[in-house]
Amino acid sequence: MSAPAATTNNWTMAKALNEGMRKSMELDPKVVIMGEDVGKLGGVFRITDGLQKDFGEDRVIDTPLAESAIIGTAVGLAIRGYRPVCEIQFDGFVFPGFDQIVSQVAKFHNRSAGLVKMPITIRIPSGGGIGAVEHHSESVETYFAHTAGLKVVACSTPSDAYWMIQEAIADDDPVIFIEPKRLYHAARADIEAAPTPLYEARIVRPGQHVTVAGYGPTMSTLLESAKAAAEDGIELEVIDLRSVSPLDMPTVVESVRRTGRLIVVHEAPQSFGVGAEIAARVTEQAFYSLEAPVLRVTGYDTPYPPSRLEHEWLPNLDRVLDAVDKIMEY
Amino acid sequence: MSAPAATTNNWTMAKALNEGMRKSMELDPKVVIMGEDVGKLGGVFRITDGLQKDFGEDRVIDTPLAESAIIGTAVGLAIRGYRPVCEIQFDGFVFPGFDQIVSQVAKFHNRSAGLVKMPITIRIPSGGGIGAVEHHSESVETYFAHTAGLKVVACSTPSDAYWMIQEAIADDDPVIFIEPKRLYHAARADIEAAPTPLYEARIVRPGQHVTVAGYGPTMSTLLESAKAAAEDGIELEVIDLRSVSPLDMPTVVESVRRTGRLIVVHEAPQSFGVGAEIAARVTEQAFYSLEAPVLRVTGYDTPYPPSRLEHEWLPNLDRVLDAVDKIMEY
Amino acid sequence: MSEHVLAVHPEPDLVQLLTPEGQRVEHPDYPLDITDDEISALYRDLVLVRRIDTEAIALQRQGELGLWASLLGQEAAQIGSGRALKGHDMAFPTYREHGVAWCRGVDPLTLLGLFRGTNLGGFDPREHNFNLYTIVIGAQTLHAAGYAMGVVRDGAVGTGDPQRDTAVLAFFGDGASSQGDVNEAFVWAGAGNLPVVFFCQNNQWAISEPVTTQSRVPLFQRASGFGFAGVRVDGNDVLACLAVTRKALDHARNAQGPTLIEAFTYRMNPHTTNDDTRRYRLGSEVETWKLKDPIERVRAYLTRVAGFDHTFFEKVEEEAKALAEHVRSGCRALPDPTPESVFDNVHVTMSDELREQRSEFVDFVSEVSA
Amino acid sequence: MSEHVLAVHPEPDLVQLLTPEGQRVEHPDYPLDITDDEISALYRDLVLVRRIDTEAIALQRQGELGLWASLLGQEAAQIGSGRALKGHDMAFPTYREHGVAWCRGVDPLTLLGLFRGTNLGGFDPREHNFNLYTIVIGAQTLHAAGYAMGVVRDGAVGTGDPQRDTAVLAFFGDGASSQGDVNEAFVWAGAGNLPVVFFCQNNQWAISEPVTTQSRVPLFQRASGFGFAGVRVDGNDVLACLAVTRKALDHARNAQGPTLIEAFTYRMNPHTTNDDTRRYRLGSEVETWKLKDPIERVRAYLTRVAGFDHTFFEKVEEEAKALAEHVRSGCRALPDPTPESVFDNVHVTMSDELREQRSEFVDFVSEVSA
Ligand SMILES: Cc1ncc(C[n+]2csc(CCOP(=O)(O)OP(=O)(O)O)c2C)c(N)n1
Ligand SMILES: Cc1ncc(C[n+]2csc(CCOP(=O)(O)OP(=O)(O)O)c2C)c(N)n1
Ligand SMILES: [Mg+2]
Ligand SMILES: [Mg+2]
Repeated sequence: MSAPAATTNNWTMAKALNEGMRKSMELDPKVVIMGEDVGKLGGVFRITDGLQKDFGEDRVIDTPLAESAIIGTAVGLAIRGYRPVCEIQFDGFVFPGFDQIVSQVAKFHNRSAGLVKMPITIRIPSGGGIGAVEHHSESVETYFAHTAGLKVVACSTPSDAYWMIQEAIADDDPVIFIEPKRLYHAARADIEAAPTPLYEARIVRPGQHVTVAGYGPTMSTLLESAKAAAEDGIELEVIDLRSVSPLDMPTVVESVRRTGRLIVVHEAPQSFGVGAEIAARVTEQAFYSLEAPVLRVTGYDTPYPPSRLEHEWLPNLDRVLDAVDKIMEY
Repeated sequence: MSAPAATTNNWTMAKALNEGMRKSMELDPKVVIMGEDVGKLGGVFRITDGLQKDFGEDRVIDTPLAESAIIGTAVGLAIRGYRPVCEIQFDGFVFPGFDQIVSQVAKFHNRSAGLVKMPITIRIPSGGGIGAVEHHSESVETYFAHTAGLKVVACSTPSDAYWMIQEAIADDDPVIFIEPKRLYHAARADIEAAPTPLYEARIVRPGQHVTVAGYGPTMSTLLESAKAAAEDGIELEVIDLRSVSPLDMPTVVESVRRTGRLIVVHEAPQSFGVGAEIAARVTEQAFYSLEAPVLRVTGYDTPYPPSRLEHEWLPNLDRVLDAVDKIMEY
Repeated sequence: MSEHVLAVHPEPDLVQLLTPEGQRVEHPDYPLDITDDEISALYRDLVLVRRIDTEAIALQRQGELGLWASLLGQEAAQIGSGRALKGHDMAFPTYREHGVAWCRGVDPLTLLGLFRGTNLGGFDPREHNFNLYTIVIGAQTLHAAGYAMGVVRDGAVGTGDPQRDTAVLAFFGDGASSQGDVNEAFVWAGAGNLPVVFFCQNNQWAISEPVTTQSRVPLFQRASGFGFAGVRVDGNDVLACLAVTRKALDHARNAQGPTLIEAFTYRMNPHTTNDDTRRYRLGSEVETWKLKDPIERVRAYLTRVAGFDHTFFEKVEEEAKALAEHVRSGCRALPDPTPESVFDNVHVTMSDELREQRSEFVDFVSEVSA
Repeated sequence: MSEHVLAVHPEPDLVQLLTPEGQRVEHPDYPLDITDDEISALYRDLVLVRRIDTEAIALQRQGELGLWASLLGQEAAQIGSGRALKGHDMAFPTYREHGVAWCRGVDPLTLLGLFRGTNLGGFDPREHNFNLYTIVIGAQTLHAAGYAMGVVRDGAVGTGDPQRDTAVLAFFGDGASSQGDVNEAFVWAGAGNLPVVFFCQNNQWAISEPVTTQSRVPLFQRASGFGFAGVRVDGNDVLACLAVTRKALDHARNAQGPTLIEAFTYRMNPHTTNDDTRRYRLGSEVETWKLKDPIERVRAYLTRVAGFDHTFFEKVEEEAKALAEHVRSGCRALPDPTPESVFDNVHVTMSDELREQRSEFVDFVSEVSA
């Protein structure tokens, strides 16, 4: 991994991801990018823009249209010593590749008694809020977090995007890389000079009353909520989990020990979601510190709604503040 | 649905499932069974034994070998007015059909604004403990429970098996039907005269000190544990959840209000599993009643181990009793 | 036989019955018995569905639709195949078969909800025997195979009764041909001798990927290895598409099994309104295909050969205008769904836990908006 | 050319070089340059792998293995194809390719852990260029295609350097031919002109389902629609399997693309030791295939034509006995894994949370056993 040149500040997340992958490709000739439309088009979100031009069709591969094969051939490439980065075009289209991910990618290292590595990164533009049609706004992280052998991370800022994609690619384990698509072009930011370790959470705003934890697409909502709550005198401590699996529980638990209250926020449906796991662990690890049960502000247990309703359905400022009110009443 | 003849008592679970499906097929000519080897062979576990002989190859269909197509064609059959019962040969082989399940089966009714029903039952012989090779001992219920639009149930006794399979097939919604394969031939039992409603939990042993909740394959372990604990003067209240999604929380919460303590047990890996969801909900709904955090006794966050190690890995009597000790110490 | 047919067929591997210049040609395997009036009706279809498409694109630009997948260039493939269907046949579209929907009698407004974001489809596939649009590439081909299994089990093939014998038509694209699901559908159809016709619109592109990314051999050849016939048809020739699909559907209805039809056509517009073709294809390619326009050749035939005059074309133009107005105003009038409707139809029977989420949500929405 | 070859080929659609009666025949497309000594080496392979299989079945009956998937009847397909590989080629087996493993130099004991339940494979595929057994039907064909992509990217095809040019051999069964993954592997191989040979052992059965459940046409025909050649070979003829696979692998190494080989053979035993064939197939079918035994014909050739005498056969028998003893005692001596090893190799870098689970588990196990 390496830091960006001084001139490379003020990037969008899209640009940061692109530059991060470029660095990875420069540093390691075994890194190959593959997926649908990743070549000339640069991906439907242009995240791989220009990479085929610069690294050639052998390293940035427009594949035929089949996700199982995109993942399955990545496994074969990994056995041959490559380090594939697979792009899944949209969250909802990862499922045809699900078998290869959970039964092969996740398990191969273990099945080979640790003799073969699966340094595969699976990038998934994820989540809602962009007014898309069905299957284009899903939050699929929980499926992978529940699968032993995979790691699951989500970036929420350009700087994290830049560093995390490089760390994920450099990781010898398979990483599901969740990219919050609605933040791709949301805001420009400077790139930090060095990365935060990939599997560590980060307190992005300190506060003493309620801990609020999220990742990826919901982080901007959490920061807004913290500002709004502060006006009412309630200080939210906002944690960007960054890694969904493994979870950085020490950071979360330490915070909850101080605040006594935790709200977890994600877009995926509530039931059997990431919030449940965090609630279970925090309750176990900080039982006597909790002033209130862990609350969850999440997608509902319905299919992702038609886009005209997505803003009501998604965790939004109002819903987070409502949960803050509720948790303060305990 | 209908009750078995008086002579049909003392059945194994395998027999009960077979007789249940037979009843469903007799009552509704639209019920068709499909899967790999379900015909002449009667399935690798013989659960469909004799059904093709009696109902014909048109209604008990040996399909080509592809799970995505087994599910995908079931969707088409459902649109045409059929009520398909799909057998997945082993838990680990449901994943090639995952896309059709989560993106089509689960969503079709919703996408059609409620105009088309998807009365599909997907039977999955599940869980470990039979000394099998890899991919034959997985617990996949959480993936489906996290998917809106699906219902997930698990039987643990011959009587439930007999009734629940009929109720699942009769349900107009898609049901993932988890069959604990190691109980298929474990014990014979009488069939009750009438069913317990499909989505209700059942207190299978009352007790006042600790509530222990499980489903499917772990129920026999829980009952054993309750017996053993009773010898030490600790009375476990054992709940068979029966339905994983929806969860019958009123039954669980009512019990926990009395006992103040809950242990959830399942074979699936712990993280992001069913135990997490129950812990989160119980903590939210019975916060002030809890004397201790909800504890989980589950599979570990590893791939299912080679069979020589499965008995240590699986939730077993010792592990449950250990958790009982632990929870009583709070 | 049609009234004006030339004797020679120009390209034996590509079934063509009407040249780009508007000349009727014959193909030995696909005689088409059609009157000029019937051809004029197809012309009307072509023009009207193109107009629906044009309006939808405009509505997308105006922000009334979130997205649109244009059928421009593929009208003949869709009208030809769509008009080959009988009412009781069943069609399984992708997200681009607006022309087929038209043939099935589906009001174009019914299609707009998905693209406007007011619903996820929201109609009953059995009303017009036209399935919901399917976005997950290839998934619908298995639904078609399954539906065809149902048809067989209902005894609705090979009876000789034209009111009863039923065929299924499954649409997919050149890109989709690579998906496991599509090939599994071929396995099922071939092994089960199912009454299903696979209609692949090879429009040369899957978003930015040319068809050569998917296959180095023509797609229609895929069928033979699964045990059924494949045929390539000029997808810009509505008569050829009609004749070839009709024959294949008849085959299916007669219990003679599946067929794969590759309609060789071209996606004249970007993949969707989100796409930018300049990154991956040359304008000159589009220009070449313009010369093969599916409407122009019918118009040429009707004018030069069949002697239709301006009154006919003006009448169609009037109709198109009215239809455009229907689409425009109808789209704007499409009601927004109520927030709480997201909880409807998750299941046939709503669970208590979802009912709770719903009531919390309803309280919350009314609180916020109060 | 071999020393004793008949001129006429009996069945043009099925490549055969050695009849069930032990007569050498020629096939115009597959000349095989082989000495009788080389044939005798193949005989030895066939006998030895059958003995491994016999022993493993016995070990399963004795409770030493949880399961075994017998290769009985498929020895020629596996030895023929396995011996066609060069050391630096790569093979991707299913769960039944014990004969191929043998050809790759894999100690049979290495294969037993999976079936004994002491590991999940547990070897390095690169050690003998033989992948881990893959149980999920068809999955390995995509791994093979991906590996072949790597070979191409490494510049290890079409160089003309025999030490460098590399081919990949992917095994699968007749049942597997229906899986999406296998067909996607065909798409990738065809579109990418990959150096991969697909070797389908059509042993007529997928557990209880006859091959006709999967396809109504011969499986080797599947290839042409994906843009490469398919060939059917007598899977009980080790010479034909060798010749056909050798040619296909050469083709692949020379950057001439993939081939699908259908080895027409028969699964003489139940699917696995768990299976009961009486429910679905006739003993007479098995009897018919016994007449085509892959070993008998080589023995007949060696005895009647090549003049090998009992000393040779006895020597092979001795070797087989020694091997059997190796398998028997080696299997019993396979160490049980330590409980805590379930936490090893979940990841390359163990996470803290897993480390915690591990230490709890270790404490627990020692507590219980204390
Ligand atoms: C399983 C899946 N993967 C990816 C996509 C994204 N996607 C939408 S359309 C498309 C290209 C489809 O090409 P083709 O099948 O030729 O149909 P066309 O759009 O040309 O009509 C892709 C990759 C999807 N919808 N589903
Ligand atoms: C995806 C998947 N589905 C189902 C199975 C269960 N299963 C194991 S072997 C087998 C039959 C395979 O038949 P075939 O491909 O002909 O290989 P053979 O066993 O005859 O060598 C089945 C259905 C599996 N292993 N993987
Ligand atoms: Mg296309
Ligand atoms: Mg077989």
